[in-house]
Order: sequence, then structure tokens, then C-alpha cells
Amino acid sequence: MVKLIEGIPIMRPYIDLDNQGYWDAVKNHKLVLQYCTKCNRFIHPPRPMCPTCRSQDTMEWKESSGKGILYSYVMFTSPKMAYPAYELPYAVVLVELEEGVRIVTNTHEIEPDEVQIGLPVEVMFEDLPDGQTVYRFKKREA
Amino acid sequence: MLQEYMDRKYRTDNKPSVEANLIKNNVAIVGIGQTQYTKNSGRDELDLACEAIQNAVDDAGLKMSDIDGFDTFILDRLSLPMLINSLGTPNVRFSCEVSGGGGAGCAVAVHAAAAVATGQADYVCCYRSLNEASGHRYGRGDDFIEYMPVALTPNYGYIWPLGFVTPLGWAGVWGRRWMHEFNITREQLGWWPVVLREYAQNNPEATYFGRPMTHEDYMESPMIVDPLKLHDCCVNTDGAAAYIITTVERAKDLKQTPAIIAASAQCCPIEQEIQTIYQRPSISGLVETWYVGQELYRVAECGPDDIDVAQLYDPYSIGGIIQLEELGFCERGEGGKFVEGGDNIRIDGKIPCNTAGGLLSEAYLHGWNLVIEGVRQIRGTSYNQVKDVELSMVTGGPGVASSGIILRR
Amino acid sequence: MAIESIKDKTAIVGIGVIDFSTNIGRSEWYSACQCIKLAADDAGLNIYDIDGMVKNIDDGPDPSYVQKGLGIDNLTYHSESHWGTSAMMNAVQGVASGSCNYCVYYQAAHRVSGPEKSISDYRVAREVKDDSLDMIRYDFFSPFGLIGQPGYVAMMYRRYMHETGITPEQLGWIPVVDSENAAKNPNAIFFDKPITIDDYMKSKVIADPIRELDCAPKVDGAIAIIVTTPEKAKSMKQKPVIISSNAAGMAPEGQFHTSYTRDVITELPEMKNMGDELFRIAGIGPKDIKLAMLDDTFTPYVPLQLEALGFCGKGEGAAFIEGGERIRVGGELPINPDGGLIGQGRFDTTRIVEAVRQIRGTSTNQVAGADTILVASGAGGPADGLILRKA
Amino acid sequence: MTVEYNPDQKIPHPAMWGVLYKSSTPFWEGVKNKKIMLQKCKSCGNLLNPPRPMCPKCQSQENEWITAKGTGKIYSWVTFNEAPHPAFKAPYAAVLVELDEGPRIVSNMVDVKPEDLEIGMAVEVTFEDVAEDLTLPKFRKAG
Repeated sequence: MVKLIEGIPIMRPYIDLDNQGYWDAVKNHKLVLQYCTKCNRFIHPPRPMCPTCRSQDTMEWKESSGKGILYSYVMFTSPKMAYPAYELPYAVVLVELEEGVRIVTNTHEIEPDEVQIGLPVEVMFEDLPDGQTVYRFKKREA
Repeated sequence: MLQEYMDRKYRTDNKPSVEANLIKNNVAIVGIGQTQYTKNSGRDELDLACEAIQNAVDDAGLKMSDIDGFDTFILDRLSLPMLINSLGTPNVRFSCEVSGGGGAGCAVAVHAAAAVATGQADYVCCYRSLNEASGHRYGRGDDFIEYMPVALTPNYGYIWPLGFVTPLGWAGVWGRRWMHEFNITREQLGWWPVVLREYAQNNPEATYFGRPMTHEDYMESPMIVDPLKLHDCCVNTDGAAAYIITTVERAKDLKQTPAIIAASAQCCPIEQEIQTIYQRPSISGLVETWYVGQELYRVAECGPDDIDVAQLYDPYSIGGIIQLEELGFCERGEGGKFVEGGDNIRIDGKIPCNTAGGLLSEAYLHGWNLVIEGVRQIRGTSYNQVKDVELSMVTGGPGVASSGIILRR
Repeated sequence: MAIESIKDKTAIVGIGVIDFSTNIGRSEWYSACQCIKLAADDAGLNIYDIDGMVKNIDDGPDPSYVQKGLGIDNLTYHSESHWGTSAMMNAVQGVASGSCNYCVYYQAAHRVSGPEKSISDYRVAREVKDDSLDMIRYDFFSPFGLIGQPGYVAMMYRRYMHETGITPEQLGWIPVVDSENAAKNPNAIFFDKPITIDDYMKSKVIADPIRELDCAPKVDGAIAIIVTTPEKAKSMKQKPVIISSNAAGMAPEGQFHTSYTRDVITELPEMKNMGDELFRIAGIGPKDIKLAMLDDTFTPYVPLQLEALGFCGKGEGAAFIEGGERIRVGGELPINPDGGLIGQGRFDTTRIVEAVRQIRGTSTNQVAGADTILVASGAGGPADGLILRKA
Repeated sequence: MTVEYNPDQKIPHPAMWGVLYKSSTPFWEGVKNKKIMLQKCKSCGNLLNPPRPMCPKCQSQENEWITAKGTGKIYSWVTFNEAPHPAFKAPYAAVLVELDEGPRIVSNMVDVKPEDLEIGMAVEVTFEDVAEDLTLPKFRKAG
């Protein structure tokens, strides 16, 4: 699902020096996560300092397997609180990745009644007509 | 991370001692004031603020020139110098804004109390003025297109572009996880809004006064953001409210029974994002509210059983019910059962909650109306007065850096 | 019991300053984390023990962001303040009232290279949508082309010249002395060597009578200051700097740099209210102050501050600064030995840092016997200040 | 000299702010009708400038609007050698006029060069349509 309504722009991410690597990767159809090489730990969202060792130069970008489990979700059913660029209903899901961090995303080819906590999902990418690349999650075999 | 919360063991050795807390029992709320709560005030927010503040000053038996401090939280649209130039307060010595959105509902009182307790101001006015019903409303989807082509902050950038721009949706994610983990039913959720609506029927100032709602009505109301229905969500309000804080010493010479601050707390636990608190080990609880509760009980030297009445910041029903769990009014995961049938939160129940109608049925004044009702319960002037109130609790918003106070007679 | 005043109830135990720049190449978030880490190191404090955070509302990322880098589990006290260094007051109140143990005041702002808008929740959204939310009623100024702070200050300064006879040749001594001091301070990046009064007079007149050299330039920087109680300070790494007094002041008919509707527009009544309170709390007077850190964002405010704070009489500010002798290190009342904001860029917390260094005896431009220092901020609007002293 | 504008740039409009400060609306409505309107407290007669919803002297929220004579004196001025906004052609001056009724307002001069300005100069109001949808009160030398 997630159908865009033509003519309404979708919001772009806020790209700065701390998360440039993340969004550059998305552009290349890769999902990367920030990783502290000292603590051997994935961190999300990206930040300028590792909260465990407080180092500012041990972080790198590591590709995620892109696989995870649907951890929670909401379904937008009314225009009142929805973003008008999307056709209703649409789901916003929280996916717990194999690396242990959770990311918020939309779904791809998952019907509303299939959206359920525990569903195994994996990442896919879509290039939008406006030049943006977005990541979404689709069903996968468990 | 957040080990204290995960273990439910609050560390006290790294906190300032209770003896060192100058706010406890030394500071009181002595004046409350509000405007009418409407759907279209036809006035600007500065105008509304002036009226509410004047009412609070009159209520306390003070003169406007006595006020020497102002406090609110961010998202405020007023210019403080313009407010002061209208009110004519000659020498303002203290001003502050607290971040965290609705979580700061009580933090404003905390900072005002700190100013008063340390002699940095004599009378601090905490104010809020909104035209959310007729004017700009925070957190509506369609607002964003015209003025926000790019997400507001780096961390919102992972979330907002997904059609996910409203607090209601953000909360739905952890709300659903809570419902999933503890088998909470929609029928159970409905009792929170239903009981609050009952309270509002006795409060002529409430937005939903004269418009009762049954549990059946609730069940039939439309879904807004699954898992939240229309009546799970707060009202929109035009209006303003204010209260005045001073020392207990000065309060003795004033008009009203002071509502003494027995404890105040603020907290911002790690991985805080406005509502999108998804990186914590567990998201089916409210870390912030737990911390606030623990700190309040530590400073006030009491427990949940001692609290007579509570005003919990409830922008949506789940936010209110999970707070009952985190504050210890019921066991974790038992919130659904606790509110079922509504008796536990009614006026002679275990813990009467949001007795003026709360954010769902009285007004969405970012928690100011909750503080005011908390004070009324101490004074004995509530429209839904609980008997013999000794301790009255008020909290700030769920899922954001939060806050709380316990008031006593 | 509530206490009468915050006199001597709190102390500054750590300062962290990153290298200032005009093109820093990192995010404000990065710098915020970095300067707090530096301050904790300076204090000998475990970052995990920080439980309070305050900041200026418009600068840098919110505590919830900074916390995500620093790994602090919970903050029991945080807030924002609008003007100058008034967030310091919140830090002092938090510690003195027993609401937190170690409160850090951080200012991380990349005003040259950074984002135009800082990452501070909805605040930015409001500004994008509706500029009204700013503090000044611009609607009565902007349509007439009275736009920007240099212009606002120039309107007042012209009147000040008319009323007191102050001349550019006199006012120019502020940037001249600032440049002399800045040349000695490696973090004051705007002057390698001192300028002369002639250089000042040749400086471009941008909003007549305001010259380019009358305005502090923008800069990228980050500073953190840690406050705790004097008792806790005893066991820490640095000799504590005691906060003798801390106050803020506002006054009727106040607008930022544009209080044109007051009877007299060539005074700083906010600063006077603040100063009176500052001296009342500390129990001392202007004569006891060995060094003054004054707000030189716009130079005309310096003589006005001298007048408002009682260092000289009304209308005597010009004579006080002329020639620079009385305000240099070694003079009657040294001002801004770090080069001020003219030398370092618009960064209000530099004043507190320099005051702390002077009291510790570690300044690059040390004033002998600087044991009692006044810090003033927020000239031209709501004012705030500190009196710091040696323990 | 009169302020000159760059025709392709939008002059900052005051109307943008009307939402938040409804008190200002009568002033700008008055300007459209070529009048300078001043807000006056009904209770104590205090003139409220800039307009606001409460009188700081007596806390009354009742007020009325009076028409100013439109005469006054220059209280101070600034000359912009660099334009801080692209709509304006530098150099130009912004003046602070003290109206005979007391309040001071910011404006521009018509037919007076910046170098001829002086504090105390007697001035009178004139209205200029600077854009299709914007009229501004400006001042010229009196008499």
C-alpha cells in the first residue's frame, strides 16, 4: 500500500552532517546504520557521539540486513490527523531490525488487514517521481 | 540503558536530599484564573492571556504590580515583552520557558517554584493562551504541507516524511504495543473518556458541558488513527489560563487557601523524542511518568495510596490510563481492567481522575486546566469535589519529557 | 524554609569551550556534546552525574538531543531561556532549590556555517510559517525599511549623541580596546593585531551612525558551564568560582533594541533594575567590582551599561571609555579582557567563561587581583547578570 | 528625497502579523483611510502605543481609537547606507517621529534628503501608496 496523491509534495528528511551517510545510502538503495566500532553497538537515530563510550570518532556506517519484525503500527483512517499526500488508509509501522534497533517506515504490498505485530518484513526501496528515494518494508518468509 | 526503569528500582543516592529541597512545603499556588473556553474566541492570544492573568491576580487578592516573574513552556506564541507592556508589571525579575511540549505542563510550576523558593522572584505567574480551535493547532496533518517541505529536525526526518506528522499517530505506536502486550481491549479504553465526560456534565466551564456520552456512543465514534477513536482524543480549545505561585509565608496574608507544593518533579529520560520514543528497550510503558512518580513520592514522602485525587495529562485516553500504571495506582498492564466500568476513577473510587473533565472533555489548555482543577480540589471548590482532599496530584504529558506536582492543604 | 537569596549558594566548577571558527564543518549537535564533555573533564565530573540542563531557547539542540550523545539516563531539571545568559539563572535556581545536583548551561550555535534554524522542536516551524512569533513588533518598523538590529540600535544611538554629545571618536575606543585584548586571546579569532582609532573611523558606516566595527560579528562556537553547590565543589578538580549574585531585569515598555516609546530612550532601565538587584543580593556596590564583563554586541550599549550599573554617572559613559586607559587591563575598571564579542563574535557565554578564568587566574590576559567580577548580558532588552567571586 | 523601492521586490507588509495582534488592525485600517489612529484607554485616557489589549496603567481592557492630528517632530533617525532588505534602495533614512499627542512612531520622510534631517524638525503626515495593497504613513517638513 501507501499510494501517493499526485501533486502534493511529500516532506523531505532533514539532512545534516550527522546523518548524511544514512541518507546517501538510501539514495543508493542501501539501508545503513550507525555503528560504534569501540562498543560494537548499533545506534539509531544517528548522532554525533556514542552514548556508551562518548567517543566522537569511532562511529561508522554499516549496512543492515534489512530484515526485521513488525514491532508496532498505526493505521491512518481519517483525514483529520493524516498527511494529505497519502491515500487513506495507510499504515506507519515500527520495525525492529535484526541489528536490534527500531525504525519507522511505511509498508509495500501489505494489505491493511495483514499489518500485524510480529509480521516478518524486509526493506525495499522506491524512487519517487520527484527524485527522492524512500525505503519501505514488504513481507518476507520467516 | 534505563536500568532503573527496567528493574523498577529508583535510585535515590544520586538525588539531592529531601532536606535540601527548598520547594517542598515552602511554595504554594495562591491564585487561579481562566477565560471562557470556546471554539472561536474571536480575540487574539495576547488579549486572552491578559484576561486570564487579571483573573488569577484578582483571585489571589494581589495587584498586577506584585507580579515579578513569568513562566510558560515553549510553543508559546506570545511575546513576553508585549505581555508585560500590556499588563504593566513594572519590574519583572524572572522569566523562563520549559521545553518538552505538554510534558512541561507541571514543569512550569517546578521552575516558578524554584525561583520563588530561592528568592529570585516573589510572585510568579504561569500562563498559557491558545487559539487552537479557531486558529493554528499544533499537530494537525494538513498544516505541514505549506510550511514544512523538510522535516523539522534530523530525528523527525526518519519519521515525518512517512505521512507520520501527528502526535496522535506517534502515540498510537506505543499505545498499540501496550494494548498488544497486555491484552487491553477497546471496550476498556472507552471508560476513560466516558467517565471524564460524566465529570464535564457538572462543570459549566467545560467544552462538553451539556453533551453527555455513553460507552455505546464511544464505541460507535469513528476511528481517527487506529488504534485511537475520535473520543480518545482531546478537544480543541480557544482560551487562556494562569496561576500564581509564591511562598507559603506570603500566602498567609492572601485571600485564598493556599495549595502547598509538597513535591515537584521534572524528568527527561534518555532516547526522548516528542512521543516517538521507539528506541527504548520497552515502549509499552511511560518511562517519563514512572520517573516523575518516583521522584514525587520520594520528595513528598508518600506513596500512591496517599493520593486523594489526580489530574493526569491525557491528550488521548491511552496516555491517561498508562499513567495510572506508572504512577502505581494499579499494577503494570492492569490499567485496562482498572478503568473498566469506570468506578475506580469516579469521584468516590480508588483514585478520582481529571475531575473537571480533563483534556478530553474540559479543555485542551496544555495542562493549565489540570493544575487549576488540582488547586480547586485542595480549596474544596471543585464542581466534582472529592471529600477531604489532603493530597492532590497533577502530571505533565505522557511520552515526552514530563513533570508533576503534588499539592497539599 | 525558602531562602532569602541565592547569595553564595552555587558555584561554577567546570567550563568547556570548543575552538571558535567561521566555518566549523560540524553540526551544532556535535559541538554541544563536545563542549559538555570538555566541561565535565575540566570539572573532573562523571558525565553520568549531570542531572540538569539549561540553554538559550534559540541556540543549538534541545537537552533531549544532547542527552542522546552523552548517554545521560535521566535529567531531573531542564529549561530554556530567551535572552543573553539568563538561562544561568535557571541553573542557579535548579541547584539552589535542591532540584538537581549538577546543572550544565550549554550554548552551541553555529551562526555562520550552521543551519539557519536550530533544531529546537516546533519553534522553527512557527518561525517558518509565521514570523510574528519573534519578539519584536516588527510590523511598525519593517514597512519603513527599519530592519535589522544595527538599524534599531542606530536609532537610539543617534539620540544618545544628541542628548549627551558622545562622538564616534569616543565610542571607537570600545572596539580599539577589544581588539587589543583579542590579539592576546587565541579563541578571539577576529583580530590578530590591535586596531587604532583611525582604523575605526574608516570602518564602513552601515546604518548611520552605526559602523561595521560597532557590531559583533557572527561566529560558530559552543560553550558549556557546570554549576553545583559550593559543598559539592569542594571535592572537585577545580577551585570553585562562587556565584555571589545572579539576577535578571525587565522594565516597562520594553522591546528588543526598539524601546522607542519610553520617555527616555537613551537609558537601559532593564540593566539598571538588574544591576540594583545584583548588588543588593551580593551586598556590595560598583566600587567593589574589579573587572566588568559587559555586553558589547553593539558598542553604544557599553557606555550605557557603565551608566546603568553605576560605574559612572548618567551621560558620563563617553568620557569613561575615551582613550581606553580606564577600561584596559590595569585601568580603573578593566572591561572584557578577552576581547569581548567584538573580538570573539556574538557568543554571550564567553563573558562567563572569561570571568571564571580570571578568578582561577588562568586568563590569557590576566587582571591582577580579579577576585570579584560582574557579568552583564542582554543590553537593549531584558537584562541578566552575575557577580562571581573567588572562593 | 523619498525612499525608492526596487519594483520587483515585495515591501514587508504589516498585515502578516494581524493574526497574532488583533489590537493593531485598527491602526492599519486607519492608514488605508489616510488617518493615523491611536489607541486610547477608555478608563484612564492613557494612549497605548504600540496598540495592545490591556492598559498597563489601569489594567482596563476597554479602549477606543482617536485620530491623531498628524503633526510632530523628528525624535531620531537612521540612515541606511546598505539596504537590510532587497525592497529598499540605499541610501534611505528611517525616522522616529514624536507625534504631538505623545506617541512615537517609525516612518520615512518625503522630499527630505538624509543629510538635511535634524532632531526636532517639525513634520506632518502624508500618505503614500507604496504598493497596490500597501499604504504607508510618511512625513514631510511642516509648513
